[in-house]
Amino acid sequence: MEENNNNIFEPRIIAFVCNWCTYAGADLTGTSRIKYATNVEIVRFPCTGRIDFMLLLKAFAGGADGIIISGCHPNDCHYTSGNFHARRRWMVFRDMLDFMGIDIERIRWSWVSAAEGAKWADVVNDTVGKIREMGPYTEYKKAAKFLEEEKIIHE
Amino acid sequence: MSKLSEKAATLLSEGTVKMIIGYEQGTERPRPAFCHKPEDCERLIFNDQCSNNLAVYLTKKEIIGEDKVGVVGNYYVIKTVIQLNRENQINLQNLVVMTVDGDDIITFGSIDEMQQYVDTHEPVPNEKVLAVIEKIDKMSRSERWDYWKSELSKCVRCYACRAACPLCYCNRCVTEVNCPQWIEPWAAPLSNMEWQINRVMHMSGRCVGCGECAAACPLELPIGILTKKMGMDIKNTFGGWKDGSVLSTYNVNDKENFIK
Amino acid sequence: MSKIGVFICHCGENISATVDCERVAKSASEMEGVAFATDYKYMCSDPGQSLIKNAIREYHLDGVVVGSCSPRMHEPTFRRACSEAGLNPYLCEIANLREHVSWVHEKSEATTLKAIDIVKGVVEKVRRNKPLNAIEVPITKKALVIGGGIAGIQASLDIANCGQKVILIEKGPSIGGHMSQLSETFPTLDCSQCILTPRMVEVAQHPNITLYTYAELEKLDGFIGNFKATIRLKAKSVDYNKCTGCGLCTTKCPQKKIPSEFNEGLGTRTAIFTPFPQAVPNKPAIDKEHCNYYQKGKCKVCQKFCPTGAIEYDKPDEFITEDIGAVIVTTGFNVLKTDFFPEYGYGKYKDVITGLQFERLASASGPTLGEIRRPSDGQIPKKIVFISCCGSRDPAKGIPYCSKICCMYTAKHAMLYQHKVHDGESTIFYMDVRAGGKNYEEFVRRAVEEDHVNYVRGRVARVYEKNGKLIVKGVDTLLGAKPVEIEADMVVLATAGVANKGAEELAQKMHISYDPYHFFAEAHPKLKPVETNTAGIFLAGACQAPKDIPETVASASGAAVKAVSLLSQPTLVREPIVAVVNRCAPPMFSTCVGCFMCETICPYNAIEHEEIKDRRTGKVIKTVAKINPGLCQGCGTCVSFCRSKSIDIQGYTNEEMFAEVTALLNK
Amino acid sequence: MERLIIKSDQIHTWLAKIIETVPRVLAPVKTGSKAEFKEIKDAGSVAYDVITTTSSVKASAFPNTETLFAYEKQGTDTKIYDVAEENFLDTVIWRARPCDAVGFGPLTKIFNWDYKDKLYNERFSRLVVVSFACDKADGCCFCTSVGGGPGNTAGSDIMLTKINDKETLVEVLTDKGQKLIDLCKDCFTKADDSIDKESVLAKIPVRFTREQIHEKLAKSFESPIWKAQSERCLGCGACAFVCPTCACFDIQEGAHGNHGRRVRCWDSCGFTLFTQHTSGHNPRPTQATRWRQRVMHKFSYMPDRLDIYGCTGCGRCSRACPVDMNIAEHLTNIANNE
Repeated sequence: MEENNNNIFEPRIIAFVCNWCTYAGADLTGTSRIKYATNVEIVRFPCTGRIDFMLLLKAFAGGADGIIISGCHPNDCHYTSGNFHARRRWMVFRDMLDFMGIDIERIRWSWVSAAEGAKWADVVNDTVGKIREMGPYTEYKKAAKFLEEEKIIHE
Repeated sequence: MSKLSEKAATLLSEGTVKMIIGYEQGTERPRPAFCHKPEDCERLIFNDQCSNNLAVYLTKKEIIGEDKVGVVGNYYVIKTVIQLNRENQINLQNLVVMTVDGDDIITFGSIDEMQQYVDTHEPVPNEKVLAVIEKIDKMSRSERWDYWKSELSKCVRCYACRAACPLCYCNRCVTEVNCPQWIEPWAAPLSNMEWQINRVMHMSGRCVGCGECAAACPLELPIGILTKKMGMDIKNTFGGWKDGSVLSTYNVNDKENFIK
Repeated sequence: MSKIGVFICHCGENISATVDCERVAKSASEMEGVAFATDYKYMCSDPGQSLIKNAIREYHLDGVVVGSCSPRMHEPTFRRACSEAGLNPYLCEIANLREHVSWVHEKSEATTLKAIDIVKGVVEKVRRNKPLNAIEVPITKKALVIGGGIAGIQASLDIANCGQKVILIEKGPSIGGHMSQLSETFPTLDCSQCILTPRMVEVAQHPNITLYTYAELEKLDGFIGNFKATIRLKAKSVDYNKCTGCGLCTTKCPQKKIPSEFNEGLGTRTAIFTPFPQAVPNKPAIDKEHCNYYQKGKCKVCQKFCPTGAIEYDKPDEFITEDIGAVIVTTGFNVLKTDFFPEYGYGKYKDVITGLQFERLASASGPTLGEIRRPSDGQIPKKIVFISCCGSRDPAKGIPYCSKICCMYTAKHAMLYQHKVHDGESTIFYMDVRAGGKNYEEFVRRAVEEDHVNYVRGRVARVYEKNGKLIVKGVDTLLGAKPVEIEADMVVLATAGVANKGAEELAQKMHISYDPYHFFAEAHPKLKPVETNTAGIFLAGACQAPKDIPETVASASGAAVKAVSLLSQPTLVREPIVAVVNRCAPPMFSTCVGCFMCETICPYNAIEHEEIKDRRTGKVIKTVAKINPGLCQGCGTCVSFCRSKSIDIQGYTNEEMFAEVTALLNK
Repeated sequence: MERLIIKSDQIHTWLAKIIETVPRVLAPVKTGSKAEFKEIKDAGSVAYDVITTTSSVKASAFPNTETLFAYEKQGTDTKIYDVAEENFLDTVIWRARPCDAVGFGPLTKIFNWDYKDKLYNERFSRLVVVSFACDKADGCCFCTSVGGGPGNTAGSDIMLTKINDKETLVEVLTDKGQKLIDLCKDCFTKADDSIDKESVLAKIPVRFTREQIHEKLAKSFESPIWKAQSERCLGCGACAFVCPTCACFDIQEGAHGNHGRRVRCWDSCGFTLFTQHTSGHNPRPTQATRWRQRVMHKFSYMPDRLDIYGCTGCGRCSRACPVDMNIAEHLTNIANNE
């Protein structure tokens, strides 16, 4: 579903969130009945420290146009330091992706606490808006579909 | 017989070590040599051309066995030994680490001595590598993507980069994990890139910068640029790192301007 | 081929109003590995759960996906249902269709498609889920109570009376907390000390309670049932084994003009002091900041006079570590000082005081022995103004919440004043009078009707001094915003209840969460009011939010029951969401290469070294990592760090997460 | 077989005509200091001054990664899509070396041993190999020791030999080759019988014979030489991947939800995992056993079973090896091993 009836590009975004802060925050967005865009689908992890960087690349390869990563604010990690380790991992990862020309502007990093239901809605809407403006991540999808590029298959 | 050969032969004949790993003259440039008997040691040489990172053999059980071995390595071998020791991969008791400095053969008595040597003998950075990094840095993002996609599309996944790296000692590499299949095992532009991204992430803060990954690549792909750039970024971001891995430690005050 | 059952809940209309549940169920029935899919109005209801149970039996399901409210809500409910039907509970997962879909999106095609996607992701995960069994770990039968106010006292006594050991630590020199400062308590007007001090003594004498005063939590390691607390015993400079509590030292100490904390600065104390006569323990400690010896290097008067030679200077703080099974945090609260209020003179008018200071004036043991006298000149105020909601319910002041206790204690203050100063005139400026509680409204009515307290609905704009009088300027909103000006002799501010200083650091030490105002956060505002998000740590009293005494005591007893119910179990059964290092066939034994870089990653020191030995020769073949399942809390940081993917985390395995992420995107 | 002469400056014209006519022309193109076979669109882009490319040209018939079939699950049914061979491109391999051309011999035998590999055969049938005889060799070249030579025509459809700066001898070896000649008939003249090709060829000493190796291998299975030679081997797949005759492959599944592809990709007997069993047992547990397998396979098992040797003497593995496992040197040692 890349385009709806109005020909507006509807990006597909996967959100990788920790269970204790952002997942709970997104629950609060729900209990507060704050509306946001439908483009983001949430995957729950125990902690941001658990989020494997390869899963981000897999999301892009699978056709995601954008990614949200969110967890507990510094010092609030349910496991004390998972978010600190994750933060370091992302620092190195971002630099590397950027150097290789992978579009890090399509990855939104955020801290959303269990109390920040409204912030979650903002993060989602903001990211959807930004990715919509950027358009589909065609070049990455194309690279991922290397085998399918060959027109050598008949039924 | 050179001083080096003599020293090595003595270590073997006295029974201090059962094997000496060093360099010998190969087809066009020096290559790794394994001396088991004093007379083998005549082949040993040491010069600026001796670039193989011999530490790669120190984690291979089938090569070093249970016995004490000596290694006559270059700067990067020493640096790698320090890192391997941090990572519990070698038994220093069973290792005699040596290098050649001018006419002298230095035998290291401890990790501290090796560290001191490493701190005071840093080789000049490879200007060519730096120039390529600068060139890539100046590109636009899509140019960078095109550059790497085109370069890494040539990769045939022979894993010479992995095999030549002394710190790629895993019994099972992430590329060999198939539940789930993190990286598709066949050569294809994206899986080739993913392999290199994994390699770099796994090396972050650990890479000693010997450049053997790039030297091993039969296709001359610029993969050494990636590890070098990662090293530079880490130095910029974290101001260097002492204890081995930047990714297994953290600082509460790490910059997080990208997290909004 | 898996046989997953998918159950889509309408949640009444909470989900079905915006999501086409029938269609989600139909799509799910076509997903690979799904053997049965249906939708139902209330899946969490008894018939709903029966529906799941019956389907498990009828279709021999090997996995269940419930599309419903957040897993944080009903995951345990549905897992229990599955378990009752013979399915391993960890083969049941929740697709969050309410909080993450129906409540946040309008009714549309996209909303239903998103619901289908989420269900598909969870189905793919469940297809890979493995049955897991709960982990049993031993429990240290001892509770730690932090804070010796009424909450800590009540919790300690309740636990101790159940036969469990308690360590109570209090950072001040005596237990008792704010309650010991109060004069009389609403709504019964019984003397606070009279009801509190027997309990304090009981704490001191209870064989199951170890009391450490002048003590603070330094560090808390470990996890539920198995905490290790490091406690700092601050040096008191007095050896309590020798001290008899005769009090001679406190009469001899030359430093006599130190503002007394107990009296909220309205009285003085000495440098070696017992905070109040009924203190427990009733032995003095030296306040180093004011002691001549510590500040100037000489004096030692107390040592000279001490008949038992109990004074010991220059003794460093001591640290003790205690194994603890459960922790109750009862660190209480504080009230804002008058200097927080520029409009009321930044605290520079001596006769503008806080409610807590008024308590001391009204207290028989207070600096005025219970007579209401102005701090400035000791005169009895003839006109007194009470201002409620000072700071509270004022987002501009950063305190949007209601401090809850002020309405009642202000009414009490006015009453006490009227009882003590018969010709006095008292006025209360209020926003609303919140008197919810047993006999509370009656109490306020009594203040108005029997004690003729003058209630003015309106806010006070300014208080300023003029000719020795405090001019209180406000409006009476019930009289059409008519300006009111009172020449008062004394003004009492019902300042907002706030979190203690350092609450944030303490929370971080214990890894519990706190709200934006640094009050500690409960695990659930309604259903888990005394639990924190960290298992084994409970909350009671005003460290959570301002509370009155009955509420504090009730929560303390509640937390005590939670702690006791934990400590009274033979072992602790934990969720098996822990990391595991793989094992494989020889000669590799494990894909772990033993680099042990994961050790520094783990916040719980759960990663241990395991030597794999040759069975015949006993020789070590390989040293690999091993996770202590008792220590592991399941954050999974090691999992994504491990280069060779040799660690995985049960319940969130690489295969499961990979499948879920890719399934969301795959066609 | 016809012997023709082409003027050196006409070669360009001829190639241009080939590029214009044939859907795909592969030729060595410079990549850094080395060269690789790549599709060319311009006759000027051929790198003539390199001895060999890093990789062999085998990928033209046996790609590094190729789809075997695709599938799509539809409910309980699975739909299979086969590869449409008719879409494979007719291809001219320009400026192959004799050692490249001869490599298709063993490859073709391997892929037709018992199962006739349709995909390989279809691709191979579309190849026309235009080889250039070697006037230069380097220290890694040893074709003459394995039955080949710098002017060996086996496997080529056309062979060009530069006789002098002006003239190049063109040996038309097959009908396929003839068709290429026909594209540009005017460029060629009949060659004089007196032209001696041998005299311009590179001189490559014979270090051993295949038969010698074959004979030695028969009794060397337990020899310590394997350990001694392979000590420095790192166990990468570079040698196998650049080899013109290595044909080991892996079969993999590229599954994405309800659809996917089955893929064949190169593998190497040098990898530990190549023979690793699920049980944990590895019949070739050390690099020495894997090195032995590599040599045995090419010089013992293949001649025994397929009646062809698995080495063309191109020396690519020696050049590609990060630790200078020089195969000619090792084979010489084996030949001389007592």
